[in-house]
Amino acid sequence: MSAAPLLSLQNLSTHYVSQHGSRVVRAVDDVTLDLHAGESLGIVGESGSGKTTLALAILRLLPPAARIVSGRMLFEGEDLLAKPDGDMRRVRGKRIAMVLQDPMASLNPLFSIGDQVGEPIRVHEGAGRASAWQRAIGLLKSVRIASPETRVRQYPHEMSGGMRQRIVGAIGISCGPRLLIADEPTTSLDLTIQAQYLELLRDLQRQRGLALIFITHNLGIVAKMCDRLAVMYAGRVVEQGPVAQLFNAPAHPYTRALLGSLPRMSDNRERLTAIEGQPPDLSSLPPGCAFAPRCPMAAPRCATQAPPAFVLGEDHSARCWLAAPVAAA
Amino acid sequence: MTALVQAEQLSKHFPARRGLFGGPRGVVRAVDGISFTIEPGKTLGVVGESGCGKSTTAKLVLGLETPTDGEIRFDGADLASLDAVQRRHYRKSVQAVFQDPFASLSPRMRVSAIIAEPLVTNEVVSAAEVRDRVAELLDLVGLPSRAAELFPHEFSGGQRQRIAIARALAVSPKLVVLDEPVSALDVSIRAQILNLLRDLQDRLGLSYLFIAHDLAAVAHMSHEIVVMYLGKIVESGDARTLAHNPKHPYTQALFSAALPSHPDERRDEKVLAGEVPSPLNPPPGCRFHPRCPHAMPRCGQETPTLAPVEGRMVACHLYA
Amino acid sequence: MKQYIARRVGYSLLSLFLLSLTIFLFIRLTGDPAALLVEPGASAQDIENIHRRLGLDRPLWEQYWLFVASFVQGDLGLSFYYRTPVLDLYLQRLPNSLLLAAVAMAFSLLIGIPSGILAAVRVGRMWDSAGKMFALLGLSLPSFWVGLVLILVFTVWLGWLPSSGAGTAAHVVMPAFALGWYFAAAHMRLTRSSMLEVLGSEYVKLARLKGLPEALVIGKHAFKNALIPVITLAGINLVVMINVAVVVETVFAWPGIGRLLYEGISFRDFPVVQGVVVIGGAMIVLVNLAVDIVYALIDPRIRLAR
Amino acid sequence: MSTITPTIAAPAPVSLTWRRLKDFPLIPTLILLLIAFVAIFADVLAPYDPQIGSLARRFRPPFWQEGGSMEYLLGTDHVGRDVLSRLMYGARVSMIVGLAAVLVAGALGTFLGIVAGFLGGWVDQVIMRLTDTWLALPALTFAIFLAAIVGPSELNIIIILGGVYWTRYARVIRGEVLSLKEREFVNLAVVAGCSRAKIMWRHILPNVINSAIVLATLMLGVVIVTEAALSFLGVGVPPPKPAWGLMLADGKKGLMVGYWWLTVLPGVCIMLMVLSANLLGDWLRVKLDPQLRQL
Repeated sequence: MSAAPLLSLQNLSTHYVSQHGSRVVRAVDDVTLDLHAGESLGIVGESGSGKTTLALAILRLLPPAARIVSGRMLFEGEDLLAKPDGDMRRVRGKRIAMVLQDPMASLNPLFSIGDQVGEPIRVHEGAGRASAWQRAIGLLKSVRIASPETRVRQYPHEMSGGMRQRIVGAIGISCGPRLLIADEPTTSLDLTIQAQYLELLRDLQRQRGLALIFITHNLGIVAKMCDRLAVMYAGRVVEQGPVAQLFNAPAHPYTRALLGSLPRMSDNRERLTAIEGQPPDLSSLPPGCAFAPRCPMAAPRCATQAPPAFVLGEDHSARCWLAAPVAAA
Repeated sequence: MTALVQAEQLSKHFPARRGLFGGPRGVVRAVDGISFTIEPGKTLGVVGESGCGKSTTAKLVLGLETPTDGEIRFDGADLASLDAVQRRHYRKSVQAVFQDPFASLSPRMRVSAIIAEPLVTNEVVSAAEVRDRVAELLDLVGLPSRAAELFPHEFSGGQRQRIAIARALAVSPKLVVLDEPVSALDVSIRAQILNLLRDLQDRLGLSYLFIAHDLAAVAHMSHEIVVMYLGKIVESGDARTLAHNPKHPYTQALFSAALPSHPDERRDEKVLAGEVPSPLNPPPGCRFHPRCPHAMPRCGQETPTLAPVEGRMVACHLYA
Repeated sequence: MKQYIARRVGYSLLSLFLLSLTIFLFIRLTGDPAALLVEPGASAQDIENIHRRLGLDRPLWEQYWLFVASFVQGDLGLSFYYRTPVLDLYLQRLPNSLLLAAVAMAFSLLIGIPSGILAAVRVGRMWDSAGKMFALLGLSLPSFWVGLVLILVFTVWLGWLPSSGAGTAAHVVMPAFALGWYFAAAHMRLTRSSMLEVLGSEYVKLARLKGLPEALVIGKHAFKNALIPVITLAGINLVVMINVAVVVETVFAWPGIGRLLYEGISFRDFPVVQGVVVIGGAMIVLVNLAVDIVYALIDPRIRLAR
Repeated sequence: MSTITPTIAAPAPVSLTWRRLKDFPLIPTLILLLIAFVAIFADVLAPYDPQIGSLARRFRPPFWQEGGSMEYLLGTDHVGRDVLSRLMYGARVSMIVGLAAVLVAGALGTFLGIVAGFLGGWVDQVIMRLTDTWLALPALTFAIFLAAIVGPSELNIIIILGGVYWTRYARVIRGEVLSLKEREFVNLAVVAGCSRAKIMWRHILPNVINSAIVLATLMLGVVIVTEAALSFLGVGVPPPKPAWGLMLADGKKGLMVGYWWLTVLPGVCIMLMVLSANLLGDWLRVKLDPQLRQL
């Protein structure tokens, strides 16, 4: 890789601290990730793996109980954690945008579509009401909403779910951000509508050179949309690398098990490889590798020593003792 | 071998928006004249998008809704004309597992009471028999017997779904309706439950009516598949045949929209335009024609009927 | 929209019907209504007259019809004590009640809305705890006691304000405070909870993701949504205030409708009691209707529904 | 056959249970218990007969004020009755009326709320229209009206307050039942063959009982204030039985000449009781309300 990455997370940790300070949940633990301009990265994990917290941490919009305790976040070379709140606000929606999962609830019911789509333009670029309105019409057109001139005047309840999700997409791209984070953007959509939306996101990415982060539990979306994949388990990125490499030769047992547990259209009625046990309780993690209790290949040291990220090839690494170079093991 | 469940021209219409003043304003044709059969020991999968009527179909089979038209025959007997004894037999023969493991178990009942409820409601059994049966069922779904004394909130989603399955099996049913049984679960847990369901089917000879929006899961679990669109069946047949070579344009689009399980499977997609119309006002003729890439003039006028095409049934004018 | 309003009007008519039926049945089924409607110490002939006027010898539904028909014509009977029609008395007192309610409402909103918003925005902090305490006190202190303590402090001890009567601005201060106190707490509670709900919504999250300044997020996106239930409640409470002011008006001898009701009780003047209750109930039903319609005008979801 | 033996979450450790109790409103609960104790044993505790006074010793101030004595700790009223004794017996009236009225309202409202919400259709329409209409009547005015019709007595006041306040329960409980009804365990109970009565009893009632308890605690305060207001206006528990509201009304007579204790003391009692009930109710709501708890 030649150019500097667009976004670089270095040893980022985010913890939730309970009211009395007695319980600490390591929602995001020592995450290091790079994302280059125009690239699409999938972050996959189950519920509670910390993937949504990671996204909110990048935007510094964490809930009050959560704190970024260590690490660095560089975006276009600037340290986001060093920015004063006002500067950070000017990053949100302008340079980094985010799409939430629930299109039904993401739009304010009391304001017109045009108002809500044009709002970031007015705030970030100081555009007037009329010109923001015109830009909103253009944006609706670019997310393929028919007759945008009438739609801008309408209210969210007059739109279908698929349309609302595209409007949320239009808000995301309104100020021409460099990075778009999509948090489970299609979970509430029907299959054919999901396909429309994913196609739209891919086209927007190509046209505008957007970098995309897909937060999802669905490996299918990653297989379809992403160049690179990071697998999260219990707050840590256990494996990351190019999508094809991870699908073909997963190094971490969790990644391997996750892929094996997916039913496939072609393998009619074969038995699936299930992952035993339950996802861990984040407030009382084992001292070693968090996956060790469920891992079919766990060795004694896995229970006591947490593995560091071992580099396996260009841009491919895994946090597993099995991936350790012979000398280290 | 006779079919376990046979549905003939089944319809369910709901009145739309009933006000205090003014009667019903039109009807929603949630299910509109569908026919299907479920064979003993086999799985019938139903797929389709929201509003296609798959959940209503499940409720009709469970007797939670009464059909507006058509009939359901269970073990040869029409459900509408069962006497009290037959009705009890039917109640015991058909059980269900629903999507949300957090909502399917009464939060204030112990697991033993939850599992035993179908049993004690339908049969005269002693406390000792109940206890033994609960232990046996817990073992069957892979939970330790001490789970019986706990409350649902002490279990994770996957464990709760196991409890729901144990409860469904308490009265040794012949058919279990599975309405999205794994879609609320974490990815790593889904395979556990799907495997469990498959094992139970092999061991107990159960029939399943499997409803899901996850095509891969349906294809994986089912012997036969029915594809529904706006209350009608557009294609039905052997699961493998259908999944590998769909014929109806909607089935093709649906399977093409399904996410790949591997990046190498990325393929040229047929992305459908538009969205599913309201079932309150379905398009005339073939209900799919406004979104169909192959629509012809007659599609807007004539409703196609299911006809055999290459080893399965398809309702489409393209093959007429 | 038209259909929505038609349905609301229908519900209101139904409510009025049930209301009149309830009151009618309570009076008829708990004893001899003539005994209530006749002055203490009346002759047998007087009771006989009442019986005839109310049609007590006729079937129940005819009696009900007579009962409703006289109300619709504005005939609420004659006050024993004042010897004037109850409706006239009511209308005479109404302006005073409206004045008191309006001042109390203004006071309760001025206190309730800002403190509710502040508590929600600073949830879990000092302001929130102070607000919670204030709300709890507001809901726990009976208004008549607050009134009496106010008199004790500001009239008896300090001698600043008049303890009773109406007429000057000074007269309205203490009754309005005593009456508005409870409602300020209620409005604060509702503002806080509805603001909290809105602040947790996805669209507020999206507004923050857009990079809007916090003032705009709260002032525009959250405020308007959070205020709808508060305004709804305030509209209804204005009428409730007129009707529950009975204790406060009694404490301060404020010549409003509450005082009228108290006089009705004290002088065993049943037509007055009945009249105040009937008009109060009808007023609330109608204000509910008005609030629903205003609500429809604010909210595009209803405004644009066909 | 299934080889999987999932681990079950360990039972909550003791410390967790302790933490749950940590913000328990101890003082409000003690106050309520004290009032209840005084109410039960007023016969033994009260130094004087609350209904007999002597004009010779009227308007004595509390002991710490000039002219007061340890004989009448909290002074005497306008007919020379001992204020402390009257407050003690007044606690009895407030407790009995408050608890009984809340019980009547709670039972009636919970029952109708469950029936309306679960059965739906015309049953729901009828019950909810009635509920809405009764809710439209301001509670105090409605209670005054009823008291004017049936005449005041302790039992009548209980029935009146129960009749006025059941609507609050019906509203809230029905709303909860509507959302419970959509939960899948209700459908599964039908599939299991349970009758509607059994579903209401076994599946719905246990799930709304917490809300009913929370509501009852919060309602206790409202009912006590209303009872006091009725007494204050002279349509409550009839004299000479000592009720706090009545004492306030009597106390008004001495207010303008500065006999403050006759007004302030009964009010403080009402306030302590209502405030305690509200604090306890708020705590219970956070602990028991499933919606809040799920957060």
